[in-house]
Amino acid sequence: MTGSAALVTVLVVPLAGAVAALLAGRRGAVAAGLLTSALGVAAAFVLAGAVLAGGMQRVAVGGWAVPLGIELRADGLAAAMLLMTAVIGAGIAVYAWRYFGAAGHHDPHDLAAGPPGPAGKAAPASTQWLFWPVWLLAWGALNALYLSGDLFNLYVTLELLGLAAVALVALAGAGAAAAALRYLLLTLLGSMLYILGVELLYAAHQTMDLLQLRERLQPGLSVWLAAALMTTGLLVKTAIFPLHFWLPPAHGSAPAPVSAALSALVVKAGFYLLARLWLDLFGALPGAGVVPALLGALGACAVLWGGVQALRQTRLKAMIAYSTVAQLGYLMIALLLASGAGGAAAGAAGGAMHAGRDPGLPPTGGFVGKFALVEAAVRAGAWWAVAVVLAGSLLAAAFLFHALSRAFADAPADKTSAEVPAAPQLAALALALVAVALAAAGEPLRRLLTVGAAT
Amino acid sequence: MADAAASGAFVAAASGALTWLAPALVPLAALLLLLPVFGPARRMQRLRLLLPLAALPALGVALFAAPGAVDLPWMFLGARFGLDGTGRIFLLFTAALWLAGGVHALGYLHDDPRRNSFWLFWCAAMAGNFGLVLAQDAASFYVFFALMSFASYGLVVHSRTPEALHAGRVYLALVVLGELALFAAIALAWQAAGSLNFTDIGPALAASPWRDAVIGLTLVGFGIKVGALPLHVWLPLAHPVAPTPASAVLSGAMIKAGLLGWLRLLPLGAAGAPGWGEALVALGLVAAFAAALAGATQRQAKAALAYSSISQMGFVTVAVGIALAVPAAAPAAVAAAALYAFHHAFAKAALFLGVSLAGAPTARARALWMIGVALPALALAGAPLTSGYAAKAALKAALPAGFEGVAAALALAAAGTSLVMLRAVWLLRHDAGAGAHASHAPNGAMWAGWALLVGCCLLGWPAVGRLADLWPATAGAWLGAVWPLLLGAALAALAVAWRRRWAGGREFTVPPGDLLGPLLALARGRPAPAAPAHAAHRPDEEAQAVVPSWPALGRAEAALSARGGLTLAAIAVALAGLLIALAN
Amino acid sequence: MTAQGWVPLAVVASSLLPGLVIFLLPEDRRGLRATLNLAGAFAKLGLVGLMLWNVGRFQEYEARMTVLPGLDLVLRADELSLLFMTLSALLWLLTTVYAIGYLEDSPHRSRFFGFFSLCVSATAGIALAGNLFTLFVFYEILTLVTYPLVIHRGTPAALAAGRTYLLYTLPAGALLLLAVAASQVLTGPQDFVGGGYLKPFVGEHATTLVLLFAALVTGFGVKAALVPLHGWLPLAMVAPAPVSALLHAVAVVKAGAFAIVRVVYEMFGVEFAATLGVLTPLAVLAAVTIVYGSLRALMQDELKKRLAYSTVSQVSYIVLGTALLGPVATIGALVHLVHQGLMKITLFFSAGNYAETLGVHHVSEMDGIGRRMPWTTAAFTVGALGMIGVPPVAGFVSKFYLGAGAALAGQWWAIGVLAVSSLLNAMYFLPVLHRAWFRPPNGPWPHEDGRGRDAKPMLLLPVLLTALFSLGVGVLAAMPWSPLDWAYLIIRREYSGG
Amino acid sequence: MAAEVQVFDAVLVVLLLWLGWRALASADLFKAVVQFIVFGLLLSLAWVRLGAPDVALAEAAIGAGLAGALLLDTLARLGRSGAADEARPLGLTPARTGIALAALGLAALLVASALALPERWPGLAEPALQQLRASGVSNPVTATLLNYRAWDTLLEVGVLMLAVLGVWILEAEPALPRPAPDPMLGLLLRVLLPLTVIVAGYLLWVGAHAPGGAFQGAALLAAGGVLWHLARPLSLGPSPVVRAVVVLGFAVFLAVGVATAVLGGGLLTFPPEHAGAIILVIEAAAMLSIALIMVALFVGRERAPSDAGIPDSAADASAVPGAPNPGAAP
Amino acid sequence: MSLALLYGLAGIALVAMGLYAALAARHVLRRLLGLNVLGSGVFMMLVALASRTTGIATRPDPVPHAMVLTGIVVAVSATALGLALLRRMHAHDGSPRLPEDRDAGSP
Repeated sequence: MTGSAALVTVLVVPLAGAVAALLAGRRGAVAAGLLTSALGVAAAFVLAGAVLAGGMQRVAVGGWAVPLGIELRADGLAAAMLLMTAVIGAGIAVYAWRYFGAAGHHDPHDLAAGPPGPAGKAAPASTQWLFWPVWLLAWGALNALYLSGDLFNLYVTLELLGLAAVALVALAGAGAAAAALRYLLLTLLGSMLYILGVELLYAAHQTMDLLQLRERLQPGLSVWLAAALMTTGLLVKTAIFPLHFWLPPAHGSAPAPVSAALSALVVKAGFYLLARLWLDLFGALPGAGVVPALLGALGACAVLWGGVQALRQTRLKAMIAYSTVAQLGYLMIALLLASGAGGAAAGAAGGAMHAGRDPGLPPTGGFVGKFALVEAAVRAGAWWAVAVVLAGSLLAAAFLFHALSRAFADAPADKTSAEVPAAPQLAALALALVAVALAAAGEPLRRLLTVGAAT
Repeated sequence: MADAAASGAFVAAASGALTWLAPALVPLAALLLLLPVFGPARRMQRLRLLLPLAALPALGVALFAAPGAVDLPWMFLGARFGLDGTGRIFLLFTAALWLAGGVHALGYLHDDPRRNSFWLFWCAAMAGNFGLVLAQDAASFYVFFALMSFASYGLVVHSRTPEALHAGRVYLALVVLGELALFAAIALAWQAAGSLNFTDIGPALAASPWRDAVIGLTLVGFGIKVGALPLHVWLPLAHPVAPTPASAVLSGAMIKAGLLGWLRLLPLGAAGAPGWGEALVALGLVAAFAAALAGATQRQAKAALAYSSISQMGFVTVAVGIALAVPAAAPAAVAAAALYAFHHAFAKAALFLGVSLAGAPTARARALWMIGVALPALALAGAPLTSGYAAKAALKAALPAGFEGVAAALALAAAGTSLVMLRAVWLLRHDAGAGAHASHAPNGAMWAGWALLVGCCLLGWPAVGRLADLWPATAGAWLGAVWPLLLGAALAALAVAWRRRWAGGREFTVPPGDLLGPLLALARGRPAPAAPAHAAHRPDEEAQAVVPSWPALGRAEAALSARGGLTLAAIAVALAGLLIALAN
Repeated sequence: MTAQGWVPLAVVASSLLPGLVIFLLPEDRRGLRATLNLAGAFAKLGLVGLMLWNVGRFQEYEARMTVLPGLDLVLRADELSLLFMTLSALLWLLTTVYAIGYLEDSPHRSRFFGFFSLCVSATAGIALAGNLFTLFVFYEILTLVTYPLVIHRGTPAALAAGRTYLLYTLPAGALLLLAVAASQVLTGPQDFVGGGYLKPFVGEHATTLVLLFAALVTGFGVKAALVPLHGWLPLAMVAPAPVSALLHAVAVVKAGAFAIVRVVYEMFGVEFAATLGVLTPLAVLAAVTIVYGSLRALMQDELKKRLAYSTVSQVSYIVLGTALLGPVATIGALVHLVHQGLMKITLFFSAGNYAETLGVHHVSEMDGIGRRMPWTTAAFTVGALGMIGVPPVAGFVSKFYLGAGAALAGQWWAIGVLAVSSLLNAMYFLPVLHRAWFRPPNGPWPHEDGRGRDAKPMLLLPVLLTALFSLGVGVLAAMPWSPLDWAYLIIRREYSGG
Repeated sequence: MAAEVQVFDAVLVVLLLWLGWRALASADLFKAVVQFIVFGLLLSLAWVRLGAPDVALAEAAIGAGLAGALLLDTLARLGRSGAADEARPLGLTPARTGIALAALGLAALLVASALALPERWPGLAEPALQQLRASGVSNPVTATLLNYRAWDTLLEVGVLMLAVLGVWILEAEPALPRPAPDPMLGLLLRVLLPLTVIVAGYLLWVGAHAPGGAFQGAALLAAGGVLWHLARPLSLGPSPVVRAVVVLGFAVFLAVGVATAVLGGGLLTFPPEHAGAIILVIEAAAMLSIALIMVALFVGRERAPSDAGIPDSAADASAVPGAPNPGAAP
Repeated sequence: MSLALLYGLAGIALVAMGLYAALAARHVLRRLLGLNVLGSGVFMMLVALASRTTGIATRPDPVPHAMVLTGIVVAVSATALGLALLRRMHAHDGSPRLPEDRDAGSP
C-alpha cells in the first residue's frame, strides 16, 4: 500500500464504518464498530510506517492543486496523532462494546451515583447503539482534522467533531442535556470565532492552505486579529483555563466510554490545531513568542486549577474531568517550550505523548512526556514551568490515588465488584499497556514526530 | 575470602572440623532433640536422661585430642577452631562441670514442669561455652559467647519468680552492654590486625593506635561475665535465683569464659600496658576484699557463694592485670590465671551443688555432705593439700618484681575468703530445711553429680599441674599458707560475738547486687527503697521505667507525621529555590 | 542490547506478566492464581540464579532501549544489582507462599496478588536499573503499585495510611523528577558506573552537585524512611502482614536504601562525594534516624508498629554504611541490605502469624505466646536477636562490618551510634522475647483461631525458612556466594575498578 | 454585477440590522423568531445583491425556512413557561457591559481590517473559473462545492447526518405532547407536495449551470415533507428505511471517493468527461438524504398520540410514547 | 463606499450583535438565535469579500460562496441539535436556561 493510499484508507475507514454501523442497526453496529476499529488501527500503522519511511505524505483531493483544492498531508505529528487515536479508539470500542452491551446498565464507575432514578437514567438501550455511528463519525472527523492542510476544511472537521461529541454526551440521557447544550453553544461559538479568523486570513492572502499561507504570511492587523480569533476559538474548544468550565459537566455526565473518548481525543484535537497554528503558521511572525508564553501561563493556571478542583470532587468522573483540564494545561506548557528555540522536538514529543490520558506516572507515555517536559524546562531555564509541572503532577497523582482509595474503601463489603464485565477491565488494561508501550516506543515515536517538523 | 582454594580447604579440613566442632555441635544436636517436632514431651523422658552426656565429646577432646587447629573459611567471618594449652585447661573443667551439673540437674529437675525449657537453654549455653573455648578467632568466640550468654538468661529466670525475673533483667542488660563492648572491641581489633585470629590480634594490637580502645572495651565486655568490679552486680542477683545446677555452671564455668576472653583478646605479653594493668590489679584486689566482706554479710548461701566468686575472680583479675602490665610476666601470669580458674571452677561448683543437697534425710548422708562441702570450701580458702593452695601459690609465683605488696594483699584477701567460706558453710547448714531450692529431697542423680565435682575438686589437679604443688615445700610456706585461714576464722568468731553482744541479733546485710539498687534509684530519680532489694522489686514497674513514654517525643512525631508533606514540601521548595538561583 | 539482554527483561517480566494475568482472574481461581504466582517466583529465582552465576564470572547483562534521544531505559545486571535482586526474588517467593496462606479467605485476592507482582516487578527494575532515569522510573512505578497494597484493607486507618504514604512519596517523586531532569541536563546521558561519573562536572557546578545530591537523597530517603521523612512507614503497618513484609523487606524501604547506595557509589562515586562534603551530613542524618527510630520503637506497644520503627532505624544502617567512606563500611551497608531484609521479614511474618492465629497485635498481649506458638516464636526470636546483633544471626555480620568500617574511617561517633542503637534494639526486643517465653499467658487470646497449635503450615513454612536463612547467612557468612562474599565482590569493583 | 451602492442597499442594510437586532432583543421570543425568519428572507435579498444567488436560495430555504420552522416548533413545544423570557433580555448589566465592550472592540478591529482591504481583490475567482471546464459543471459554485472542494461537502453531509443522529438520541425518550394536526393542512398538502417535488428536481438539474443544486432542492423537498408532517404526522425514527435514506447521500459520496481513489484518479478526482454525471449522481443522492434529514430534524421520532398506526422499527418498541400527559401544557 | 464594504460593515455589525446576544442572553433559544445572527454576519462578510473580485474576474469568487453554503448547512444542523437538546433539557429540568443562568424564582 502506498503512502497516499494509506492516507485515504485512514480517512475512509471510520467514515465507512459509520455508514455500515448506521445501516447495520442496533444488532450489527457493534460488529461494524469493532471491525472498523481493527481496520483503522491497521491503516494507521501502515500510514505511520509510510511516513517514517517516506516522509510526509500528500494527497490533493480531487486532483486540484492548492489554493483552489484541498491538500491532505500526513507529516510525523499527524501520523502520530492518527496512530494514537486509532489505538485509543480501539480501546474505547472494546470498552463500549461491553459497556453499552449491558442493557439498562448503571454506570459502575460513578462511585457517588445514587440509585438511578427515572429522571437521571441514561437514554434507553434502544438508542445506545447510536453510539457506534456517532463515535465512528467523530473518529473520522479526528482523522480528517489531523490530515487536513486547509483552514476551512479544518473548520468543517471541527464542526463534525463538535456535533459528534455533543451527541455522544447526549447519550447519557436527559440529565446530561444541559451539559451537552452548554458544550454545543460554546463549541459553536468557538467555531464561529475560528471561521472569522479564517476569513480574515483568506481575505489577506487568497489561500486557506496552511503551507501556502506560511509562505505568504505578512504581519499585519488582520493577521494578528485572525490569530487571536482562531486561538480564542480553539482555546474554548480545547477547554483551556479559564475557558474550561464547560468541560467538567459535559465529560462528567457522559457515559464512561464517551468521557474517555472526549478527554483522550476530542479536546486534544483543539490542541493539535493550536499547535499547528503556533508552531507552523504564526510562530514565524516577529514577536509571536508572546502568545505561546501567554498560553503557557494559562496552561500553568490550568494545571494547578484543574488539579485542585479535581481533588475537591466527590464523583470519580468529575475528578477525571478536572484532571483533563489539568492535562490540557500541560499541553499548553509543552507548546510554549516547543515554540522556544531548540526544544521543539522534546516539547512536541512531550506534548504528543501526553495526549494519552494519564497523570504522568510511569511506566506510561505520560510519564515520559512529563519527564521530557521537565527536562526541556530545565534546559530552557523555565523554572516556573518546572514548578508548575511538578506541582501539577503531584495534584494529579493525589487525585488519582484519592480515586483509587475510594474504590478500595468500598471494597470489603462488596463482593459483586468482581462481576464487573471483563471487557471494560480488559480494555482499561489494554489502554494501560498501550500507555506503557508508548513509553517504550518513545524513540520511534520521536523519529516519527520529527518527520516534516523541519519543513 | 571466598575462592576456589577455600572450597578445597573445606574438604581437607572436614575431619579436623568435626573434631573441634563436635563439642559444640553435639549439645546443639541435643537441643534439636528437645524440640517438640521429634515427639511429645512425655516420650522424651527417657531420652532426656542422655542429655548430660552431651558434654562427653568436649571432655573427650579436652583429654585426648592433640593440640591443633582447623580453618573453616566459610563459617562466620572465616572461623578457626582448635585447642591450645590454655584452652585445654578451660575445656577440661568446663566439660567436667557441665557433665556433673547435667547429671545433678537430672535429679534436681526430674519433676519440674518447665524442665524442657531448662534443658533447651542448658544445651544451648553448653554449646556456647564449649564453642567459645575452642574458638581461635574473635568472631567465632563472640558467636559462641553470645550464644552462651543469652541462653543462660533462660537458666537465670527459670523459676519465673519476681526475683528471678528481676535478676534476669539485670543480667540481660549487662549482657547486652557487654556484647556491645565486645562487638566494638572485636571490630577494632580486626581493623588493627587485618585478621580475626587471636594469634594475629595480640601482636598487631600492641602497635595499633586502637590498642587502648580495644583493651578498654575488652575489659568491660568480658568483665561483665567475669564479674569484675563494678560490673559484677548481676552475679549475686542471678546465682541465688537460678536452679542450683545452673548456678554451678554459671559460677563455675561460664564466669571463666569471660576470663578466657581476656586471655585471648588482650595483648598479653606482646606489649605492656602498665596503666591498664595496674588499674586492673587494683580493681582485682578491691574486688577480692570487698566482695568477700559483702559475701560474709549475706543471708543466702548462694548469694554468699556468688560474692565469693566475685572475690575469687578478683584474684584472677590481678593475674590478668599483671600480665597486661608486665609483658615478661605474662606467660606465668596467664598460666596462673588458668590454673586458678581450673581450681575455682570445681570448688565453687561443688559448693553450689551442695546447696541443693542440704536437706539430706539421714545423718550419715548429712555427715558425708558436710565433708563434701567443707573440702571445696577449704580449697577455696587456699588450705594446703587442696588445689586452692596450688593455685594461689602459682599466682604468687607469677608476681614479678615490684608487686610484692600485691602478694601481701592477696594473702589478706585469702583471709577474707576464709571468712566468706565459713559464712557460706554456716548458711548452708542453717539453710538446710528452709532454703532448699529443689522441690524435693536430694536423689541419686543429684548426689552423683555433686560427688563427681567434689571428686574433681580433690583429685583433678594432676590433670593440669604438678602434684607436688599441692603442699607447701617449707615450714615458712606452711605458715604463710595457714595464717590467712586462721585469721579468717578469728574474724568470723569476732563477727559472731559482735552480733550477739552488741547488735542485738540484728544482722547487717549488703543487699545482693549492692551497687545496683542505688543506681536504679538514681536512674528513676527517687530514693532507693529502704527494704532489702530483693523484696522490693516489682518487675512490672521497672519494665515501665525501661520503656518510657516521653510525651514530647510523641508529640513531635505526631507533628512530623501530620505535617510530613509540609516538611517535605518545605525542603523541596528550598532546594528548588536554590537550584533556580544557581541555574541563573 | 547485548546478546544476553533478554535475561534482565525476563526477570522483570517474570513477575509482571503473572501479575497482569492475575488481575483478570476471578476471585475463586485460587489454584491458577497460586500456580501463576509461584511459577513466576520460581522463574525469577531461576533467572536470577543464572545471572548470579554468570555475573560472578564477570559477565554482564544489559538491555537498553532508547525512550527519547539521550534518554535510555537500561536494565543491567551487575554485582550490586544482583545483591538486591536476589534478595527480593527469594523473599518474593516466600512472601507469595505466605500471602497465599494469609489471605486464604479474604476478598480481592486477585487485586492483591496482581499489585503484589507489579510491586516486585518494579523492584526488579530498581535493582537492575542501569542509569538514574531507569531507576527513577521504576521507583515511581513502585510508589504507584504499592499504594493499592497499603490501602488494601480499605479501612479508614488503611486509607489514612495510604494518604500519608502518598503525602510523602509523591512530593518526593516530584523532587526526584526535578533532580533527575536536572542531572540529565547537566551531564547528558550517563550510565551508572563504578566510581561514579559526576567528577568531571565539578568545575563550576560544585554547589549544583551538592544540591543535586541533597535532592536525590531526599527523594530516595522517603522510601528509605530517613528521619524526618519516615512518617509513612509506621502508619503503613495497618496493611496485611505480607504487605508489611513487602514494604519492609522485599521492596519498598530497600528500594530507597538501594537507590541511595547507587547514587552515592555509582553516580557521585564515594570518594568524590566525600570531597564534595556531602557524606558527613548524610551519615549524621542516618545516625539520627538510627537512634530516633530505635527510641520510637521502644515506646510502641503495637507489635507491628514496633517492628516498623525498628525498620526505620535498621535501614539507616545501610545509609550510614554508605556514607562512611571506606570499603569495610560499604560491605557492612551492602550486607545489611540483605540481612536486614531476611530478619525483618521473619519478624513481620511472625507478627502476622500471631495476629492471624491468635489475634495478638500488641506486645502486651504476647505473654506466654512462645508456649502456644513455639515455632513462630522461635523464628521471631531468631529475627529479634539478629536485629540486636546477636551472633550468629545475620545482623551481627553486618553490624560488625559497619562498626569496623566506622573505625577504619575514623568516625568514632558512628560506632557509638551503632552501640546505642544496638542497646536500644535490645531494649525493645528482649522484653518481647521475655514475655513470649518466660511469662505465663494472661488470660485467653484475643481472637483464637481454632486450628492447630501453631500457625497454618502455609504461614509457618516461610517464616521458618526466613529464620533459617537469617541464621544461615550469619553462620555461613564467609562462604562463597554468601551475601558477604558477594559484597566483597562488589567492593573490589567499586574501590579498585572505579 | 451591481457594484454601485444604491439606496436600495442602504435601506436593506438598515432593515437587516434592525431586524437582526429585533430578532435578538425582542422580549417575546415568538416575535423574535418571526423577525429572525424575516431577517433570513431579507438576507437572501442581500445575497442576491452581492451576486450570490446560490447562497440566496439556500438562505431562504434553509437559513430562514427550515431553521425558522425548527425554532417555531421548539418554541411551541416549550410551552408558555418555557418560551417566556425576561422583559429586557439583553438589557445592560455590569457583566453584559463587559461583553458588549468586547463585542464592540472586536467589531472595531474587524472594521479596521476590512478598511485595510483593497477595493479590488482577486480571491480564487480566476483559477476557479479557469478550471470550470474540467469540473463537469458550469456553475462555479456547484463546481467548487462538488468538485474543487468536494471533501468539505462530503464532511458537511456528514454533519447533517450527525445532527439527525443526535436528534434521534435525544428524542429517544417519550415524546412530548403536541397539538393535534390541522385538517386544513391536508388540503394544502395535496396541492403543494407535487409542486415541491418538481421544483426540487428542477433545482437539482439546473444547479449544474445556474443557481441551484442539491441543498436548495433538498430544502424545498424538506419543506414539502414538513407540510406533510403537519398534516399527517410522521415518525422518522431510525427505522431501517429511514436510516438507509439518511445515509444514502453520505454513502454514495464516500463510495464515489473510494471508487475514484481505487480506480486510479485519486480521492474524489473525477475524470472530466464523467464529472458532470458523477456530480449529478452525488447530488441526487445527497438531495434525497438531506431532504429526509431536514424533515427528520423537524419531526424527530415523535408521533402524534392519535397516530400509532405507522409501523416503526421493531427495535424501537421501547421508544413508543405513552398517552399524552394531561397535566402538560397543550 | 463600495457595495462590498457596505455589506462587509453590515456583516461586522451583525457579528457584534450576534456575539453579544450569544454571550449575554440567558434563554438558550435566544443564544441560538445569537449564534445564527453571528453566523449570518460572518457569511455576509464572506460574500461581501467575494464580491470584491469585480473588475478582476467575470464573476465573484465562488469559493466563499461555497463556504457560506456549507456554513449555512452546518449552522442549521447545529441549531437543530441545539433545539433538540433545549427541548430535552426543558422537559427534564423545567427550565430553558442553563443551570448557571437560572434564578431562584423564575424558570
